[in-house]
Amino acid sequence: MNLSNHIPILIIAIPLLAAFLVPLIGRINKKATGILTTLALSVSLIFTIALAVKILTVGPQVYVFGATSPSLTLPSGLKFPIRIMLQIDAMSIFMGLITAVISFFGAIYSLSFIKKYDGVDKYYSLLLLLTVGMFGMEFTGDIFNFFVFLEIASIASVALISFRGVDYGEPAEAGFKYMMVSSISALMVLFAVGIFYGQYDLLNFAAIASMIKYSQLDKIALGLLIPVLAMKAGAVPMHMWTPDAYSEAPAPITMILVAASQASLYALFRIVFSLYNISLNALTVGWIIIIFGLLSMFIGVTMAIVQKDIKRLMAYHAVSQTGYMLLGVGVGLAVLANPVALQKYGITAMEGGIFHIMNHAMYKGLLFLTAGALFFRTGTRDLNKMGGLAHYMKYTTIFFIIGAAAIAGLPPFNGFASKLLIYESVYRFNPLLSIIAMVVSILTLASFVKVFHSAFLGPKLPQFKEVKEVPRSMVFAMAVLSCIIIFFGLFPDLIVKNLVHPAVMSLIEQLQYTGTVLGGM
Amino acid sequence: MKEMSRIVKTVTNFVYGFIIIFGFYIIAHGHLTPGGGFQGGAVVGSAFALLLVSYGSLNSNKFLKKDIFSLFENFGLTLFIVLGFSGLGITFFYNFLANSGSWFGDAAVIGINPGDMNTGGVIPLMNIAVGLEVLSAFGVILLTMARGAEFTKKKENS
Amino acid sequence: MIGNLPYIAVAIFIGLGIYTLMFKKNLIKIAIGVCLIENGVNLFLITLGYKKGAIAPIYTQAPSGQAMVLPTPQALTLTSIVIGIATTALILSVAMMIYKHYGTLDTDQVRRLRG
Amino acid sequence: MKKIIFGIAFIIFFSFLIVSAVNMRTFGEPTISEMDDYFIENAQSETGANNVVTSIVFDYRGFDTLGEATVLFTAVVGIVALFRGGKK
Repeated sequence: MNLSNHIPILIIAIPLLAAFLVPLIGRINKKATGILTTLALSVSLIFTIALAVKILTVGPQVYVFGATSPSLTLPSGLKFPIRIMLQIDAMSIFMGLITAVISFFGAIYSLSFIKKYDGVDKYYSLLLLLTVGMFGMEFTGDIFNFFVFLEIASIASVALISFRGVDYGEPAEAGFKYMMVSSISALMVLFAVGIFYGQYDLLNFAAIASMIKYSQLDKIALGLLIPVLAMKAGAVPMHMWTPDAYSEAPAPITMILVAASQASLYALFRIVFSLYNISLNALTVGWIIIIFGLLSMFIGVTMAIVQKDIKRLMAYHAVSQTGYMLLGVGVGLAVLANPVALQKYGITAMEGGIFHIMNHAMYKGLLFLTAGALFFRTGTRDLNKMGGLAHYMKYTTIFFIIGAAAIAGLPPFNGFASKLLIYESVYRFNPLLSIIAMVVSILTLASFVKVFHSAFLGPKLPQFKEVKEVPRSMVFAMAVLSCIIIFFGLFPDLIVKNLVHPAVMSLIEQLQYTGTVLGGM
Repeated sequence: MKEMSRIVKTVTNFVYGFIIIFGFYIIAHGHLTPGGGFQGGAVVGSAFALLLVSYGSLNSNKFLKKDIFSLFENFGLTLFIVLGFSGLGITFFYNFLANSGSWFGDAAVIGINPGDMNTGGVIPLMNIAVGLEVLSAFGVILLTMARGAEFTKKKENS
Repeated sequence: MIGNLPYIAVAIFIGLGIYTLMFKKNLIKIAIGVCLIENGVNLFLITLGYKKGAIAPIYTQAPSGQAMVLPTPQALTLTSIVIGIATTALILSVAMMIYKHYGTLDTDQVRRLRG
Repeated sequence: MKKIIFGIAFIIFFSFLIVSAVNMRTFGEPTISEMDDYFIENAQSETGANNVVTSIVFDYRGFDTLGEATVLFTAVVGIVALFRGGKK
């Protein structure tokens, strides 16, 4: 019973077991729940890193549930899989790493952030379930299983968004909006699962990818899936829920929600690249995704400049940064058909887009944590009421500067690395898009300078006299995120070469994806 | 919710025992007859709803305790995931009891057969675990929302 | 056309659900709309698995010599129904919380989050 | 203005549903059913349960059921977390 080939399921099962035990342990003593949560998430973080090393060296892993051996995808004498399986290739473990890092530091941050509220064990149980939902969405190779884990992540995040709703009204309203968005998107995903099952009598991603004929029904399924998953990821025409949900949720939960909406972005890329790939006319679908990206970029940043509430401002920036990812990968998809253009700039565009997912998760998480630190000490999110906090909260100010510089794409930080990749490759595809991207980046910098001025600079205000630095666990979480940002910023090609490039190649080559399952390797 | 008239309460006293037994029958025979953990749990949940409605949410707290339900729920789910883990020697959800002669281990007669309780391997155990979890989940949801409705009604009168 | 009449019923179910979601103002009506879509999609899954003149796939005292219906959609619909219960319970609880704080269920008045 | 946009979106969406309803294979005659035939023949021998649907729910696709019991558990914890105050 060597543990090494059971790692994929242990990453999901251990936080799930911890989620069930936390309410039980909460009855005995409250302190142990936080420790158990951080322990479970640290175990899954270590396992995710071990699995990432194994996948980047050996190749995609498959884990079949209930079969006589973990890699037996095709039972004897059959040419299609019947059991559920986790299919983890370079792209899914890339997203798994983001989820593991973000949820681990979210748990550490909330060790001291959540002391003010009651119902602490329910909070930790929901946090673990949200992480399990995201891991399940990224690792599964079965469409219906993806729907179930999408639902777990949605319900856990609705409960967490309206967690503060016992004594305020706004979180309940934000939770209701998010619940509407996630129920509609989950049900339309289920409708698409019905369409695929009705035609091919299969539920496995790779098996359907090998059988797909892009008939009239498959076009409808694609036409349903793209807007619905873009809605979950916060792209513009349907982004109404993002500012409310991100500003009303507690700060560490907002950070994990950003990673959760990126998981549905990953699902969008997985469906477009691994399920349909060559069979769809890549140019039109690519241009649809590019238009989603452009709208998100522009409207996100223009709405952000006028905001007064610090977390709503950052939420609109999250919408505009999602636009960058959609733009990068949309360009890569648009040129998927002709291999010459793909080699020239398509792959670098996708590398920029996907690397931007990791960078965005890191610096947006850091920014939300600094906003949480301000709220934790001053009790308000309104920029007009804040002022002169740099005098009291030294570390938070430094972390805010790092985060703001990274999101604006200033050179030594990681935002610059991925945005540069996007600029130069999108420029060769269509110069106008690249110019819009640069303008949006400048507007982002402008709005963050405004935030820095109104929140941190200025004279010492009388009502913030007793404000002091945030507790150690919050500072530790923010410090580690800043180190990651700086490390990615200084050595971007190290990350791109052996983490992002295999992820992009595993998305583009559909045969490698279907081969791991149907080839019976 | 106010409690109902005396007639309804006497009928409920008489009927709710049979509903619960029927629910446990569906849970236990999940692998032979149509039904299983979820459907049986729902039937037993309907018995709790009947008790809650007929006795009103205030004095039904005397015999429908919320923390016992949440204790059962955690226990049911931990049993379910431990059954999943126990197959870990081979793979996560491996049915290690099927055709193994031990508990629920007899091999089923292939084709039409009258149905033998001792077959099915891990499935009856999972049925019981999920049935326990669903019935206590219904209990907790009904009681919490009834108490919440009580609170909003008080807000209306004030 | 007559052959897939149930699928037309599914389309009408989901259409009604989307209509209530988009145009109705009361929160409880929106919750009912979500339930409508939920049942429509479940009906769609079940009708995919039907085979003409076939019986339920259970071997206990089954009449011999008859084909059996496709079992997988029934397993998927079981899971989807329980997920429907969970979403409906949560939507109603959040609606109760909104009513507790705003005093009204009309979406036009539940508008504190601006901008 | 909002009503017009919602009206157009609703009509587009409804046409998606009607076209998919018309194009789907006729009701009652499944074109491909290899996976389900495998389940019907081998469920009894592999899992020992007479009820094929239960053997799919708990053995072949047991991970779905674990995920789904977690959904119910999340909803319960969420509802209890939403109504946790209520003392005042």
